[in-house]
Amino acid sequence: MGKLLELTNVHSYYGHIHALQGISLHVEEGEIVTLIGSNGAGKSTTLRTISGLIHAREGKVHLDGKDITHTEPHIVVSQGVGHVPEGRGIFPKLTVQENLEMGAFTVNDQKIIKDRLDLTFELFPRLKERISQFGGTLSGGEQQMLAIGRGLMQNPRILMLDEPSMGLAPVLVDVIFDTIKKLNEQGTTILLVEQNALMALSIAHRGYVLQTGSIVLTDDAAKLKKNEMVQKSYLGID
Amino acid sequence: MKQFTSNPFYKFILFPIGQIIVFALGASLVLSLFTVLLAYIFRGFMTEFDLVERVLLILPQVVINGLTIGFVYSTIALGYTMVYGVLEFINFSHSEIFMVGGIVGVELMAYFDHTGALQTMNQYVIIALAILLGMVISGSLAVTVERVAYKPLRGAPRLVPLISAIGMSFFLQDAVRLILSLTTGEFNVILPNFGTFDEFLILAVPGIATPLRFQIKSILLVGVTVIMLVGLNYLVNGTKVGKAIRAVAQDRPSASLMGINVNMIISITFLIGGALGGAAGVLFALKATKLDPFVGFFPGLKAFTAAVLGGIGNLTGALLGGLILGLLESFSASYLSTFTNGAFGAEYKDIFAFAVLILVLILRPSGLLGQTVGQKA
Amino acid sequence: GQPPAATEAPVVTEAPVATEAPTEAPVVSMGTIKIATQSPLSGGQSLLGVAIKQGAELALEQLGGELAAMGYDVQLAPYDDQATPDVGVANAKNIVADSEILCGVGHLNSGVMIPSSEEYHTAGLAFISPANTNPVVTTRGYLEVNRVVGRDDVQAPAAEEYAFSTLGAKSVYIIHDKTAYGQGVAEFFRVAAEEDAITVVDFVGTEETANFDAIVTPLVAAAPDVVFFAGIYNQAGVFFKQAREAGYEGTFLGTDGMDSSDLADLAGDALTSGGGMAYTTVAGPVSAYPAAATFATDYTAKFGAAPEAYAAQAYDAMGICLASIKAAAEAAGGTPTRAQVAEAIRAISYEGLTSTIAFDEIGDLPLAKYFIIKVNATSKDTWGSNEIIASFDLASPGK
Amino acid sequence: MKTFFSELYKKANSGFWPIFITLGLLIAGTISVYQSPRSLSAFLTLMLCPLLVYFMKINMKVKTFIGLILVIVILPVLGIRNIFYLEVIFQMAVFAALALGLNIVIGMAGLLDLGYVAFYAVGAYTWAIFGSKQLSLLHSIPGAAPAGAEFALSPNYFWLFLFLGVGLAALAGILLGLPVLRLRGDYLAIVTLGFGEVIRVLALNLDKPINLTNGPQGITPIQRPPLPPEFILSPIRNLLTPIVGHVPSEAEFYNVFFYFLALIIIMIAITVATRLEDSRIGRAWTAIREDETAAIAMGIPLVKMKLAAFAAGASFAGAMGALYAANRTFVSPETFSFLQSIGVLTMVILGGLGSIPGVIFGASAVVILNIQVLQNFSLYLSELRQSDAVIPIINFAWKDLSNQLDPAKYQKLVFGIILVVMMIFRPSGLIPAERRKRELVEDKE
Amino acid sequence: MSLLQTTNVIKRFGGLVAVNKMTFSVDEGHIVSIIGPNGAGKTTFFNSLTGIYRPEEGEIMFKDHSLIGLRPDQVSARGISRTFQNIRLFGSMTVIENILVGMHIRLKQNALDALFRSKKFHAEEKEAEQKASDLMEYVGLKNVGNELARNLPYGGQRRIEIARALAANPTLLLLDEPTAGMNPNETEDAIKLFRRIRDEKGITILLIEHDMRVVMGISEHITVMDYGEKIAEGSPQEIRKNQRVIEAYLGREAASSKD
Ligand SMILES: Nc1ncnc2c1ncn2[C@@H]1O[C@H](COP(=O)(O)OP(=O)(O)OP(=O)(O)O)[C@@H](O)[C@H]1O
Ligand SMILES: Nc1ncnc2c1ncn2[C@@H]1O[C@H](COP(=O)(O)OP(=O)(O)OP(=O)(O)O)[C@@H](O)[C@H]1O
Ligand SMILES: [Mg+2]
Ligand SMILES: [Mg+2]
Repeated sequence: MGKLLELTNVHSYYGHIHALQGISLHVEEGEIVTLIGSNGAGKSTTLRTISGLIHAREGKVHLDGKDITHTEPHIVVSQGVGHVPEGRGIFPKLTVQENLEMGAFTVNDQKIIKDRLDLTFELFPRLKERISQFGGTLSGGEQQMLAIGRGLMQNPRILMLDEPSMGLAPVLVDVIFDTIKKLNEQGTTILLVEQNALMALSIAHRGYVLQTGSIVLTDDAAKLKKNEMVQKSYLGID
Repeated sequence: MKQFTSNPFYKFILFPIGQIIVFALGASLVLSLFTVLLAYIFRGFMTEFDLVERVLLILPQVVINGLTIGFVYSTIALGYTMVYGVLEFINFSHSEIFMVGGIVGVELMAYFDHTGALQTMNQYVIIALAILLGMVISGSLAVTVERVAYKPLRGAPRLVPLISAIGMSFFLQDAVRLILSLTTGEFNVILPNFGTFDEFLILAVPGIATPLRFQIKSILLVGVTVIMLVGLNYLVNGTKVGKAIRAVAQDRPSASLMGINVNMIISITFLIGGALGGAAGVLFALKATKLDPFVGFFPGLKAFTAAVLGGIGNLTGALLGGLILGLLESFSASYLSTFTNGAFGAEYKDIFAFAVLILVLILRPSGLLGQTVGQKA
Repeated sequence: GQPPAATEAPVVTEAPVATEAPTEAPVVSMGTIKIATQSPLSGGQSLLGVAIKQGAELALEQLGGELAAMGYDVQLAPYDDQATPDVGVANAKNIVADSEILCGVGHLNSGVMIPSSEEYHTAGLAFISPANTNPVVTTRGYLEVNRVVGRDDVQAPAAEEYAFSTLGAKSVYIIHDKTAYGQGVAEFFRVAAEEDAITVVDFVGTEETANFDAIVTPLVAAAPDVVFFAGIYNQAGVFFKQAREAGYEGTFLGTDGMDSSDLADLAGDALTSGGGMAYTTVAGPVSAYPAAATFATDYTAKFGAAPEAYAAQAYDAMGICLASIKAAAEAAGGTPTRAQVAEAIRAISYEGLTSTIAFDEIGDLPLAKYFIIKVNATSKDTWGSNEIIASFDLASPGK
Repeated sequence: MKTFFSELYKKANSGFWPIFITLGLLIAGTISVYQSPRSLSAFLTLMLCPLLVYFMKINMKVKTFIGLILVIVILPVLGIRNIFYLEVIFQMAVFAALALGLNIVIGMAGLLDLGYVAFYAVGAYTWAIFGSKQLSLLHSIPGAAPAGAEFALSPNYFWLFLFLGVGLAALAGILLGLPVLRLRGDYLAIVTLGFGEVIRVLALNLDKPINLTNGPQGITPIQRPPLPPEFILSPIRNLLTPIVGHVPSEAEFYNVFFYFLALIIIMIAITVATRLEDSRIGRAWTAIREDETAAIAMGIPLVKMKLAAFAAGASFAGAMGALYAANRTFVSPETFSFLQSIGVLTMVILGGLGSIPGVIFGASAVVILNIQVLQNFSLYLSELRQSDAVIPIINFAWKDLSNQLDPAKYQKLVFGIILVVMMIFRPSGLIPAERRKRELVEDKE
Repeated sequence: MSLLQTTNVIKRFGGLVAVNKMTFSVDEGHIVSIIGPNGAGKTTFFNSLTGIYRPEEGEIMFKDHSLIGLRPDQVSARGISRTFQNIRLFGSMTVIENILVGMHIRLKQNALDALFRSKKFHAEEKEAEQKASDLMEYVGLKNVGNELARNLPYGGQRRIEIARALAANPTLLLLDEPTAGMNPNETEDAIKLFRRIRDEKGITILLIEHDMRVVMGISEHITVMDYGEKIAEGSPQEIRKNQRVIEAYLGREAASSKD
């Protein structure tokens, strides 16, 4: 098991807003790692910096030992990083089917595409019902399913999920977490950002806690779950 | 049936051609019927002549004229619509891209004329070469313009690239004039005379007094544009590049997360739009026989209107919009004077076109074929 | 290969050249005098506009010697009116504010000249137009506005007369370009035609420049004897060609806007087939002016292209400016005022390339030359083969 | 180096320095323009003053005072000395007012209007038709004015028509707005473009069946409102004569008069724009611009608000149109072309969309650039060509410059390049709106 | 007496019946929730209530007046405010401006007041600004009044949306997944906020949520939708035990977990 992904002292900005203030973290091959933290802590920004949607002004991002700090997102993606962004990023005027196909843009193996499509529809039968509806007219939760499905279609080595349970009905939340676990067992590395920290920590191996752009705590998931500060601030357990 | 519709030959050749034919014939028919109906209604008001007879006399020719120019508009409109679709801004310099294509094509023919090849070579080979050159030059020019004047502006407020495009448009007009006039100060480029393009194909239709006359260049023009439209349709709907174009159009960050090289796709879009514009320029030159650096403005404006009429961002819409606009123009310019006994004439044709545009947009706010798939509340 | 400016200018002015100029004394600098030109130097009409500027430039170079000898540094101040009234007026204000400018040559478009000359008039700055034929240019009666060409209200009836008498036309189709010039000419033609009971099949204005199908179709169906085009050659040439292609067989007729060799390149055979093509003009071909032969060669040598229409007129306009300034300077015994120059222009009798020029009390030529030219050319190179089938000296109708 | 300059700037912008520098420049500019009335650089120096006044840290009252002195005293006086400056500042004022109006429509309400000059045309033709002899020429052929035609109204009616122009333009705005309000973004753009063309084509063609606009010939002469009475003028004349070096003529007085009228309209425009901007209406416009659906759900009546924006924007154009017609005593359809609309749009965006000082500055900059800098530059080059000047180093004589490269012919090319370059380096405009400035900083990266 | 009463509301998209015969009421002063699987039609129902969609059939009565056919701004003027599932703030306006926009219909000033800066205008603006900052504090935002709305983190944006909706002084507040994207602690705060809004301001709240802590914690009444139809209705206790709801929506685990 090597370090698949590594961030060293990463600083990212939105204009003059200093969103990441020296983040260092790593994800090893085969792991599920979760980032937790309150609103605005910089979780989404971390994922965006990794996938190249924004570039770090300082520090380095390495994928498999290669420096990808300033690599454009389409190259990062083609190197096996999947990113299901916050806000879903559905193509509103493509149908559900086409949206999913877009997910497999860099995949050439027809068999994988078919398998993944089947998997997606198995997870979210709802999407199959809506297969030729435009993405933009889906309900919020349906869009979330589509975004996750599209991430699956990419067949990435490492899948980064930004709040995948947001807006999903409770039954589906369970399904999502089961799926993440299953994917991981089949060999996909996972970097997970979740507000539902309790569930995230239940399936993750390790976790990082972010506070206003910095990492304040990191440990095994099980231990974090028992950490008093974490319990108090993020799990809602007093 | 389902099997058949997913057959690529049907999907990418038969269907689009069928669509074009339906649009062309449909629009012609509707307008013709409407005009004839009006003529019947107002028949009594004209004492000097029989209005219906007047109308019918030139009707076939009016329709042919309208369709011919309509196809040119359609082809230019595609360039606007493609760029609009992807970058959501009105590429004002597209009319200059169109102009450059035309001028380059004509200059090539003039060069052949100069070397004497014009009279010996097959006329269709010459045209094909001219169109090809026009496409290459215009396509590359469009890509260059994008790189220089629009790319640095990504993420800037929406109207900024619009102004940059206007600046580009001014620049190109004068730059082309500068180049053309370097030697003699002369900047009109004139199509050399060759071949049989001016001649007519005469088709006697039983039941119609005057035979139909199709000018060879009109047939050529329509033929080439149809081929290009079909090609474009395949490219956009049948290939991965097309899919990527659509994705980039809708959400750039998401597209890049799908592994799409956004910059390259934008360049490709400009390349295709520019090439179409260039081809349209050459075909237009065949018709107009003279071009100058300022010739792009009006066709550009019309084409843009056509793109909006059809629903901007929608390729089929651009096609339909162009045809309708061409027909409207032809009908209004040819008939307005007859109907109003000289009080209003051809000079109102643009008003007519705009009036119809406004009417259409009132009834269908996103154009004839544009869909409103907004974000949900 | 230019003749040095001071030698033998092919001009005899009213006051014979200062023969007794002191030869030994070094020329005392008397300051700068500028002569403005205003014409479209950019945009679609710049070909003619540039010709005006260049004609004037050549004249200044060849004829400016006398003023230079008097100690003046004479300069050309070329302005680009972009064929737009607004720009013309703004430039006009700039021109009148430059006190060194004593005279001006311009414009190409009557639509620009008319508002701009309001400024010249208020400022008392004389302008000489080499090209404006719209009557209103002079009928306002301004001292400062002059022209060295004829008028549309003579030219258009002359064209109509030709259509009626020589061609025997019974029906005519009138088309114009929706400019002040084109529409003006077209209206004069229509009035004349109606007086002669010629049927006006249609009276159409169009801004279209490339695709005339929609206009041509009803035209061909109506088959009038004559099509009268009031506009500029680069629109007309395309129109003629398309009309012929569509099967029109009658005669095309036009006015001075047709006067460019480019017309032949544009329209080709269309000019000679069927009923052919003829136009009236106020500025005949250079060959029509014996005095202009060297002008044409000099112009071509300097600018690399043969003179377009109005270049010779601009040359004359500049010549008149120079001569009048000189006359006024001599009369005033120093740098003249604008008013003096304007007066001098009205008083002059000037032997120009195009004719002996003098102005009546509103700035028109009392007798202007009008030509009717039948086009035989089918390409630029043969433009010289056009025939002057009639030329008249017609009096200005006055105010 | 950079820190050196920013230090310098900081220093210059603290304590008494700003007033010092500004006044210094103002006086230097005034004197140099006075001394050499045709020098472009002198005039540009003077025109830098308002910018400086705007940017320097000076007490607001002092700022206003300096600005007013410049605009009300210095410019008109210098304008009488060189009448062309009156034209420049008049055009600046006209276009500033147009830009302010368009800014309401585009900058505040976010409605892209590509046919804005239509409203300008409405205002101009309103007075042109009634303030000229056109009414008695309704049945005559355009161009051939028969003798005996009379002015229909006394020139005093101009004042009434100024308001009528405003009203009619606003009405036209509403008429245009009503059918197209459901349209979003660029659909609206093309419809307004079409509307602009329609108005122009109507002006061009309504010479038949009745001759309302005199077609392409345009309408002239148009009457001007009477100047203030002699007892006001003559002391001014006496005062000015020694200063400007000649007795100011009536024409010059007229130009000053129109300049002041334009100034008044601008003042009104600025007041209206700023006051509307920070009120409930302005906020509603911004909200609509940002997100129509959310705005309407917040209880903002879309139709009413959009119409208000159209009408407010149009009314300034109407006023300026009437003023323009009277100033020029001539109108023709060419003034109201699509390119003119684009020109005004350019001023708005170049100056800074949504920023009131920005659009005024944008309008001024484009006017100066177009009618002065570019013209002057090409005149200068053409002087060089007539002289014996030689470019050193490469030893190139200006005389040998090919005629085809005559710079006078390529003003538009230069203008085009300036537009592109400006957009690349200052996309938010020369003086960005506060809001946009913030936005843009955050958009970077 | 019920504040809002709908009868047989139907909204279709093409062949899809997104809302099917919804008959539903909200009593004044209550907190009422709508839950249901994704795509059940909840948001569509909201949009039908607020005039963004016009239902094909059915009646919507609010304070005994029909809302059918009213535009969204008119509905808003009747006293219904809302937030959006996908946040729809005016991103490049400041936080305080966003809230002021929310006050639009409550302000009395007209164009003339604005132009002449009448006393009334100044007084009203001042009061409005005061009220806006009070509201910001009320929803738990401090010192961000001059930030651009879009620069706030997710949770902050949700709060502005609520403050903006409250600014219109509504009688009924519609919240579409207001706590999505909030962590448990923030959700707790939000719950308290909703209670306070109801208790202190007396505003009736209708809520869509997927977070059962919120739904079960504060609702007096819950309606469950699936495939556009109402499938159950009742108190939190009743709903939690409803077999059909468990199967379609809650899942076994959530149903069994403590609230
Ligand atoms: N597009 C943007 N422009 C400006 N600032 C931004 C932008 N996106 C995020 N920020 C700021 O960056 C910081 C980190 O935001 P980020 O979205 O990474 O937080 P997060 O941990 O994902 O929070 P949440 O749980 O709310 O999603 C916040 O202060 C936020 O306001
Ligand atoms: N404009 C539309 N066109 C077609 N179908 C639509 C449209 N809007 C919504 N739908 C469909 O209607 C159904 C109801 O959507 P709605 O947004 O009301 O669901 P919801 O209950 O709010 O779900 P969620 O909990 O996921 O937000 C969905 O299946 C959706 O795909
Ligand atoms: Mg986040
Ligand atoms: Mg929903």
